[in-house]
Amino acid sequence: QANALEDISAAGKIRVAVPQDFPPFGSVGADMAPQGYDIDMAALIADKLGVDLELVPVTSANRIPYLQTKKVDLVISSMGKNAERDAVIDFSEPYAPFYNGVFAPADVEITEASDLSGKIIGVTRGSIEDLELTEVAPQDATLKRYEDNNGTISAFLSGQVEAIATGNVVAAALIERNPPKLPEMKFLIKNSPCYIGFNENQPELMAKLNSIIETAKADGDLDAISQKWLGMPLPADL
Amino acid sequence: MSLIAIDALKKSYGKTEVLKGIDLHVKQGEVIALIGKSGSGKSTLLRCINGLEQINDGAISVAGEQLINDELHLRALRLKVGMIFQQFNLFPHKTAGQNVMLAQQVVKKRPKADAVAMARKMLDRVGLSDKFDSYPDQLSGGQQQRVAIARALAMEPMALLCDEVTSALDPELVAEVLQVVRDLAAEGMTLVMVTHEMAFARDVCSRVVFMHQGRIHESGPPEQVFNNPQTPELRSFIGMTG
Amino acid sequence: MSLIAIDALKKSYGKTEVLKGIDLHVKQGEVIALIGKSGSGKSTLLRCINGLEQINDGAISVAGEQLINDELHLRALRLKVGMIFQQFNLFPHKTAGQNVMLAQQVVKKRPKADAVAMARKMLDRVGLSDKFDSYPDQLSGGQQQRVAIARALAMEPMALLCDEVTSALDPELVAEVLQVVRDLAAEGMTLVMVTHEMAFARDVCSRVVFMHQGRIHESGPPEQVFNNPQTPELRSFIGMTG
Amino acid sequence: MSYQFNFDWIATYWPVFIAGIWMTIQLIVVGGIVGIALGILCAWARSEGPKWLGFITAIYVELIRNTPFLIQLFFIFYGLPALGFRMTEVQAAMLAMVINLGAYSAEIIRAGLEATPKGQVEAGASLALSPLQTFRHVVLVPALQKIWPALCSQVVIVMLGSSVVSQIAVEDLTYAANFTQSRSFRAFEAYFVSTLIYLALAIALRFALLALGDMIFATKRRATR
Amino acid sequence: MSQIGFADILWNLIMAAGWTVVLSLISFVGGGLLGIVLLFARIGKVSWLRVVVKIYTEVFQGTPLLMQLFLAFFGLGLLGIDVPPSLAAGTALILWTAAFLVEIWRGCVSAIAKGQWEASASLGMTYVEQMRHVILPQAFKISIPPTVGFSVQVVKGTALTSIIGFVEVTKAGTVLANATFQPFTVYGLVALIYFILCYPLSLSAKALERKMNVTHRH
Ligand SMILES: Nc1ncnc2c1ncn2[C@@H]1O[C@H](COP(=O)(O)OP(=O)(O)OP(=O)(O)O)[C@@H](O)[C@H]1O
Ligand SMILES: Nc1ncnc2c1ncn2[C@@H]1O[C@H](COP(=O)(O)OP(=O)(O)OP(=O)(O)O)[C@@H](O)[C@H]1O
Ligand SMILES: [Mg+2]
Ligand SMILES: [Mg+2]
Repeated sequence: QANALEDISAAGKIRVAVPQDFPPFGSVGADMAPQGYDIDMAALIADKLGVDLELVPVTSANRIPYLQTKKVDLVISSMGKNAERDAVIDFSEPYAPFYNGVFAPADVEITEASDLSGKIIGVTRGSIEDLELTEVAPQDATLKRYEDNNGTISAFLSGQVEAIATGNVVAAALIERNPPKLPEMKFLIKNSPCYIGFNENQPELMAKLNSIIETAKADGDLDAISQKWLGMPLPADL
Repeated sequence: MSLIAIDALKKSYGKTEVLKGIDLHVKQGEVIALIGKSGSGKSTLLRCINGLEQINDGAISVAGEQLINDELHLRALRLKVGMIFQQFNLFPHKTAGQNVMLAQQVVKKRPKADAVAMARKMLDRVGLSDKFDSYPDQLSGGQQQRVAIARALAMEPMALLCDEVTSALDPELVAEVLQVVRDLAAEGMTLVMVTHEMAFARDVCSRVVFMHQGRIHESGPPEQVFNNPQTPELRSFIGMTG
Repeated sequence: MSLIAIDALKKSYGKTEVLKGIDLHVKQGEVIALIGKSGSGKSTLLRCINGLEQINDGAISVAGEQLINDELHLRALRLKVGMIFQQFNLFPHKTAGQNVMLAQQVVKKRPKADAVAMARKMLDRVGLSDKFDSYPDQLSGGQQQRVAIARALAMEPMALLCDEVTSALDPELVAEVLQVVRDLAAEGMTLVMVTHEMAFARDVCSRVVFMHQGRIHESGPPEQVFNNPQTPELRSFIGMTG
Repeated sequence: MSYQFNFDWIATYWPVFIAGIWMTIQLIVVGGIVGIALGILCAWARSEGPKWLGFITAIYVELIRNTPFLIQLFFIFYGLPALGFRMTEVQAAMLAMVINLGAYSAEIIRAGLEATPKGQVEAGASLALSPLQTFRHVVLVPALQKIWPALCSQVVIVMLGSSVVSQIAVEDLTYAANFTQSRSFRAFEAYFVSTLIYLALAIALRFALLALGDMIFATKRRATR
Repeated sequence: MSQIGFADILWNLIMAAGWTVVLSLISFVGGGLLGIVLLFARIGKVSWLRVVVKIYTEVFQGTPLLMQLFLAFFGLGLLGIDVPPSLAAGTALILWTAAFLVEIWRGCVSAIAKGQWEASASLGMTYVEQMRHVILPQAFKISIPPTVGFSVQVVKGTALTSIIGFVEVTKAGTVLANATFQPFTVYGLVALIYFILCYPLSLSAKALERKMNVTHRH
């Protein structure tokens, strides 16, 4: 098994899968360049490794295949951790908070999972929300799984679904842009912080990433990123 | 009164005038042969009578009713005069019987049983009672043309227009079709037909009309037209076709 | 020795035997007419001699060499016998001149200047020296067929095979092509031709071969074949085509 | 190559594939039937209908033929609600397929109509059939028969093109592959299997359509009897 | 995420359309070159090669381009090749385009009258010489209208590369629709861009076809 960390150093370049459909973690500006929490995080890692950064936009559905097929070295795309995923890839320490929940306009009455009965909920295929909601949603709730967050959000905005499951900060970013439909948090599905994903059996890489994250937490770098994109300090329990 | 009355009929395609003023009255039971050189306007005249071409000037009336070019009048006209084409124009996706039945059912709204009975009767009349379920491409040219005649007859028209109904046939099949036309004439059907079969015209027709350059150049009973042509054009035409 | 020697030739398409044992020897300078009803196998015989069809049995040799079905032998054979088709088969994307030059350059590797000179000479020979730069679709059928003859001649074959070279032509164009063939015969070219022009065959040929149902039924000099046919089939064939 | 192929996931996810195949079949049956019907209407409008209708049809046909199906789908699903037209994703997918096939089949059918000998129309007219009756009883069937193979190919193309409807969360065969790979992380295997299924569907669909044509246009069979 | 105005949308879409054009050109040129090679195999004398190419065309015409893109994207990666979306998109589109062009061109070759083969054979030309001097030049001419017509399908086919993450005009459209909340405008513009790219191709294919039917001259 090759040493991924050495390969990265040798290449002088790290390829990182980031979202571009998932504000505030990753989205595009007027110039279509990616920006957001995950992008800053990727830049931080590259900086600490002393290599160049190559951003590869991915979707929730295809980011793991990207990693498995070695199209990228790391996935920094607000990815949550679960057992299934842990079986095929490895995770670092968490680098960002993420609370996902069900969101809907004010006039839709939902307070807990059982209220989803008979409703149509949009979710991004392959995301943690998808996996979790599939577990907790009642039998007669309809989950519409979209290819990427663009699809999920567009479906919500165009009224094709009544509610969506996504992260609280994602919803917040959405509200900030003053959309035609205002999502409000109905209930929390899971507290599922974001982890960096990478291929298995790379102890050197894992150690290096974890130490970078530790340092960044300690010296306030991560807090700055959090302030910048989430508008709040990094939670202490992360 | 004439069954078909054509007065000062003119017809142009674009700038070329093809019919330059035709007057022709056909009485009930008359059998008229239109003869003339290729391009003289014979087909065009028939097509005008059937409303397949819009006329530019003059008038056509059938059974006292004026030909007016809207759908309703055209349909009424076409119920009175049937037309048979050189190329048969049977519907290839329908059997002989269905070919004969179609217009009866669709236009005349006859119940199916009646249409079948009529189709059998008409196919019988043209000697094809055993071909009811054959498709056109299973029939010889002569048989196809006889089905086409049966199809027109089933609409019970007052007159039939025939445009060179034997020209597309192999020589050995011409006779069977001419026999059917001969029978129709004998039964008193009003017929206007374009033909190159001079012997047949002489034999069957009550009047022969010779067209030349878009005009009726000469006309009369067959004996007179064939034995005693008045104009050099007709003389040369008759000499030509022998 | 015969230029073309055909012995016990058999040819089938699938299960139907089209040539059922043909023996035919053609000497240098002979002009042979193949006649017979449609489907009797005349075209097939020519196509076998030119190697366009694989034979099933028997042997064909040209100028002493056996016809063997591989590309090298076929090519050698085709350099010895040229073929002219009913449908001319000129190359539509090339001018008359280029049509005549192409095979010379490609097959015989003649330098361009020589090929041009030869093309001019051959087009001149068929009376088309002014059509060097015309494309086939700018030529009449008769002219096209003469270009096809020039094209074959430019390869300097020992014999020419002609399959109904005038059948696709309008009547008024037949004569010009036949005149070219007549000239070739007079100049001593060995010719095997399928033709329906009986008068021409009688006039020009040294031998007439009558084919019937895949066999040579009768053959001999034209006077004998046409004036004194031995078999009822040939008699009926000659009577038929007048 | 270090990658190990693994098809264990089929045991878990085959029901998703069955559901996906069924959805794809439903889509193409509805899209095919309604699409061809629309194609016939448009072909009529362009060759015999009133001028203005022919003109509108021409614009419709060219617009559809010169833009990608995916964009048509997005436009219908995400764009139309902005104008107040809302439909489920399955309805949107079916509508997009109908509109798409309608435009292509209109051109194909029109070619068939134009190849109809003029004499057929005249024979219809001289039997006092109205233009519409002539179209319906005389012209249409032989025209369809002539272009049936081309029409079959187009239906197969639309069926294969329907693989993008999973983009709007229609749970078709491609969705099954996407869903499976997002759970099992066996992307290559999932797509490979669904590609094979599509190939089988395409072959079966073509076969079925051609057989259907032989059945509808029975004359052909009888003629060669 | 600052305000994105109409001008920004339009500008970004036009920039992305550049990729659509580039990708179309790559597919068409690459597919054309591969198509020519495969054409020779398809109409050549080696029967197993003919069968292989026939199967190739059946498979690529009988499966969705989308699936071919996915497989190129994830399959090539498995072979240890580093596959950016552009490479996967190019590969799949070239293979797909070639499959269609081979069949179009084969149809053109077989449309050349049998007499042309026979006439050139009887002049002693070999198979290759016949192809080179007689058959292909004629087939080439009649192949132009359907080939131009097919290029429209190629341009439209590039839209599917958005699904594997290649940022051409469709992908830019989905991102922008999401960022601006104006799907109607954005997808309308995207459709318009495709129309502007494709319609001239459609028109010229039709015009070429008409011209060819009027005169089939050199
Ligand atoms: N649709 C048309 N458009 C333009 N000119 C036409 C059309 N139909 C017929 N013509 C011209 O009208 C003239 C008369 O044609 P018509 O078919 O009536 O002659 P005809 O006497 O029936 O000849 P034929 O014996 O060859 O059938 C011809 O010069 C013909 O070229
Ligand atoms: N490629 C083929 N496949 C099957 N049968 C064929 C083929 N070519 C010719 N035949 C059959 O072989 C027989 C002889 O045909 P051929 O063309 O040699 O006749 P022909 O004497 O030249 O007739 P014609 O005067 O009509 O040209 C015919 O019955 C024909 O149907
Ligand atoms: Mg006429
Ligand atoms: Mg022959």
